[in-house]
Amino acid sequence: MFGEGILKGLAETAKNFFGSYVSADRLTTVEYPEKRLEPIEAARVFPFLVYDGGDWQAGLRCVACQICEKECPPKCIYIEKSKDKKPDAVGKMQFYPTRFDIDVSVCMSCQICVEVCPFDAIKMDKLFELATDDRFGGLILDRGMLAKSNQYFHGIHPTEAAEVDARLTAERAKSAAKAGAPAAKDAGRPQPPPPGEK
Amino acid sequence: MAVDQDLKIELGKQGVFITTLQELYNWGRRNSVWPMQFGLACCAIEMIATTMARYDLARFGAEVFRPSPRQADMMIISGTVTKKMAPQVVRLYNQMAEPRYVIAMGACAISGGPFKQGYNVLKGIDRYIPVDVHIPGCPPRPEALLQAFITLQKKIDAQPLTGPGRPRFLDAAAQGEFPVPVPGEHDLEPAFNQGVWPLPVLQPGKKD
Amino acid sequence: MKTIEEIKAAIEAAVPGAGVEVVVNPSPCAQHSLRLDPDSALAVARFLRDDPELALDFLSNVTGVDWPDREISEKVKVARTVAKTVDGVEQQVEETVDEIRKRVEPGCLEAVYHLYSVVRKHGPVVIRMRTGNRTDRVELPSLTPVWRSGEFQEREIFDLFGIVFNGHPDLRRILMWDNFKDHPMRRDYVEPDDYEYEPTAHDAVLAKAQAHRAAAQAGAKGQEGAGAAQ
Amino acid sequence: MTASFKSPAEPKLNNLDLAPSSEPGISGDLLEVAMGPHHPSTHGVFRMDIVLDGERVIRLKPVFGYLHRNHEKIAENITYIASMPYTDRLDYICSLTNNWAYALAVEKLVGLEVPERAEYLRIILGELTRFQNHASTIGFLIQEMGASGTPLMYAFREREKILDLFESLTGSRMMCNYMRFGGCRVDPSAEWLDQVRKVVAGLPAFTDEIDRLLTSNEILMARTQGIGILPPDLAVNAGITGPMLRASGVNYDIRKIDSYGIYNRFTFRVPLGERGDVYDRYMIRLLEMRESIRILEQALKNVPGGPIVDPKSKIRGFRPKPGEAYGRIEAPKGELGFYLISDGGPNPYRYRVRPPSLVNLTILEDMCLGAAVADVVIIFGSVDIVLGEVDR
Repeated sequence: MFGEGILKGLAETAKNFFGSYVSADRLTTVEYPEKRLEPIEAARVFPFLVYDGGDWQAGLRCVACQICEKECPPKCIYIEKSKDKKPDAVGKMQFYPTRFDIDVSVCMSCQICVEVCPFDAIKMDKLFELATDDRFGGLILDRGMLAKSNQYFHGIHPTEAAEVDARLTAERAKSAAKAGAPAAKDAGRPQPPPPGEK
Repeated sequence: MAVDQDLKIELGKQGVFITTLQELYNWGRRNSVWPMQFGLACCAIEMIATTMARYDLARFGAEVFRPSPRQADMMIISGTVTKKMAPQVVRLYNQMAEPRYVIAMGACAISGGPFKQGYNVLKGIDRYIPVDVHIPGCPPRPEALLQAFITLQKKIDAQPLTGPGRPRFLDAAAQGEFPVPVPGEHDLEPAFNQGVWPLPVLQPGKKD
Repeated sequence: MKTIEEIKAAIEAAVPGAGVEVVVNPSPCAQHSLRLDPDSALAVARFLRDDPELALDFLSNVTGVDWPDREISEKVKVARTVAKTVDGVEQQVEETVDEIRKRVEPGCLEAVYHLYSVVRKHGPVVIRMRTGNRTDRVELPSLTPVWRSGEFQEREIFDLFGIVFNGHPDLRRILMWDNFKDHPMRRDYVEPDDYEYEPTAHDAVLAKAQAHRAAAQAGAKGQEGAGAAQ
Repeated sequence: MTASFKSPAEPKLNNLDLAPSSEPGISGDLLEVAMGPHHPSTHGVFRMDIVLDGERVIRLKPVFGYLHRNHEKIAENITYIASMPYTDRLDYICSLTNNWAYALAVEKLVGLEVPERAEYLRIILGELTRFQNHASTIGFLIQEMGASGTPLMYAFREREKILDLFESLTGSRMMCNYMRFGGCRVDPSAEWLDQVRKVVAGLPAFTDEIDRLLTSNEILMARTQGIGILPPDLAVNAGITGPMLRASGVNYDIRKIDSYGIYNRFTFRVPLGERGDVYDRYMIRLLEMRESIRILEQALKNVPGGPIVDPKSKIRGFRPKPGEAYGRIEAPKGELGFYLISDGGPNPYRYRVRPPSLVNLTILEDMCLGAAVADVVIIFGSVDIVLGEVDR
């Protein structure tokens, strides 16, 4: 019969229309900003710098090795290395970045900086609400804005953060055993919280 | 004329609602921003996803995507603007009637993004037309577009109807037409519009 | 499928005088290729398509490669006569010295075609052609009359590399606009200078951005100076 | 159509050995229409210069380059791995298959082995990508026919579920950047695989829904049957691949021919069309979605354990030996190939993408000649292109 196919299709739309009153599967709207989707652990938006302890300037894990700057595909990272050294996450004396800028108007959220970082210093953030009308000021994140605590990292990527902490603790123990006495001077350094603590 | 906010709230509790012309006017403008149906690249797919059931841009009064620039209030530059496309984008913007807004969605629209070093990629649409809201991200999540839209609504809300901060269409002296770049033998001419793109003095190599 | 040598032999048997040369590919995938003489390329292409055993009816990929002029420096042993003072007496002595000689290997543009067979389900057979140089002898025969799929891809090569395909039905720029002058995929292409705002630049881009900034500042100063003079 | 309509000279399909016609038979007054680059279809910035005789198309020239982002030039100036996130942005609906094709080409160039588990993951992600691509394509195609929204919304409802899977594995909805040379980046958890099983179990209901909604719809049939016919010999000669080619009845699926990855271990059929019109192309996509579900079900049954990346593979300091390689896969849109030349340096000397979308547009003019102008958008939509890949 001519028109049968159309009727069949209309029945299907009707099923969806009335179904949306009873079935949550057919009513998929999530009313942002009041409600939000369930957070996905692996989600990534822009990079941030992890620091241990309470003071971001003292605890920044980044040692300004500039590997991420070199490997970043769109070259959106700008690092300046310090002249002096300070102890890093495992207690070695290292350089630190005096300047660390990420141009989020260029960043493509590819995560390659995270993969190449040998110090677990740069990780991916989930914050996406960065819309701004300030073209030149609002889109360059400097190291103060990028630095986020290890607790924050635990909050957004718990599994990955726990792995990183375990690795760092092991490394720290190893270097302490190797260095013996000199490690004592790092005893005052703030330790990252144990895995799982928020 | 400014109304005391406390007085207004107090009156509201008593069942008396007062408003100013400005608030009413901006309320109307803010809740009926119709975007232009205009997609450029990857971000356009996220823009389409935003209009679909899960994110539902319609909740903000912006579901009517108009194919014609004459009927649209907002242009979402969703994706890379190439040098070949830039004249057309500027022309479309010129064809839109005031009030008109521009959202630069995604890294490419803001600055050329990951494709910045390409010879045919325009390093940011704000070289030729004024942009109201920038959303970083590659591509931004649909929620990020919604948040940018809310930001734009706030911006509209805050616009006074008179005085120096007033919108362009209430300002007789404001620029309405923006010069359309011409594809030249090696590059677009001019490379950017001096009046629209206030370039900051940048000194890399200096400490912040 | 036949090996690359067998294909070469088959072509030479079918198209007399066809200059075919095997180009060995050292990578593990061993996709060797055949370099064709541009003059007989069209006949060879027709043979490859129509030969019932090869039946390469599907041209998958066409691309250009730019090989710029290369300066090669090599060490050569040269015999020469030098005047030397031996035992207080000036003598002419023959000796060999190492000399570094530089020669310029002329560059060329190359078009690479990847062929498959839909009927026989084999492939790829890679054929390539080289132009005489990179400036004035950049013509190659178009294979679009044999395989339509070359139509846009050869246009793209014309646009981005500047190879002129003789016999192409519609050879215009495809990606860049019509009055564009350069061939941007060539390795010596200089891109337009739009490095006004590069907040995270380093290396080559930083140099360009700095040059741009210096020029802009000089320009601004010049204008100020002119304004003051008036 | 009124009786006074003067039909144009019979549009001749181009002889295979001849150039595409530049001067077709012309009668009556002609109208030149430039459709695009901003036009109300959902395929991005594409332009067609059309010459019309009344309502009939007598000439059509596509104009490209409005999204030419210099992918190849950029890739020749950055390292091999740095191009991986750029491939996401080629065909931005199917980032994972793009990753796969590029990884395959590099694996051929270097000779890397992909571990078993990674092969399974690639197949699962590749087929999920194919499913959501075909679903959105059908949605867009019907949208272009004027069915404002409904099928597209259904398609996107399903697509969101798949994108959630992608996000919880790779971190991003669209730009996954997941595959690595010789394997994959992150090892999925058992929960993730369970999630996939759950979603895949729901997919047949969606294909049935689309089937009931559209397949026997009289309006759809009237608008698509006999429109945009592509003869098989022309299709092969013009290098058409993917669902377009199979809709014309040519049995050529690279998953079967090359059996790259481990496709030869799975049973699936290659659906073939009969007439090669727009309706056939729609049907092929619907049937391929069903076959994708079959592959997914088989693959999800036994995902082996083990490593997910070849231990020889590395990200930093990756320098392949001089040589060249061409690797291709059956992407949802057709044959996606990568041609790489290495000179031993850290950056590829030549990096070329063989875009299925661009080559599939070669015969757009042939399919549109003689069609009404309203059908041009449908024929164009049935080709299924993404501009990011056409112009690169």
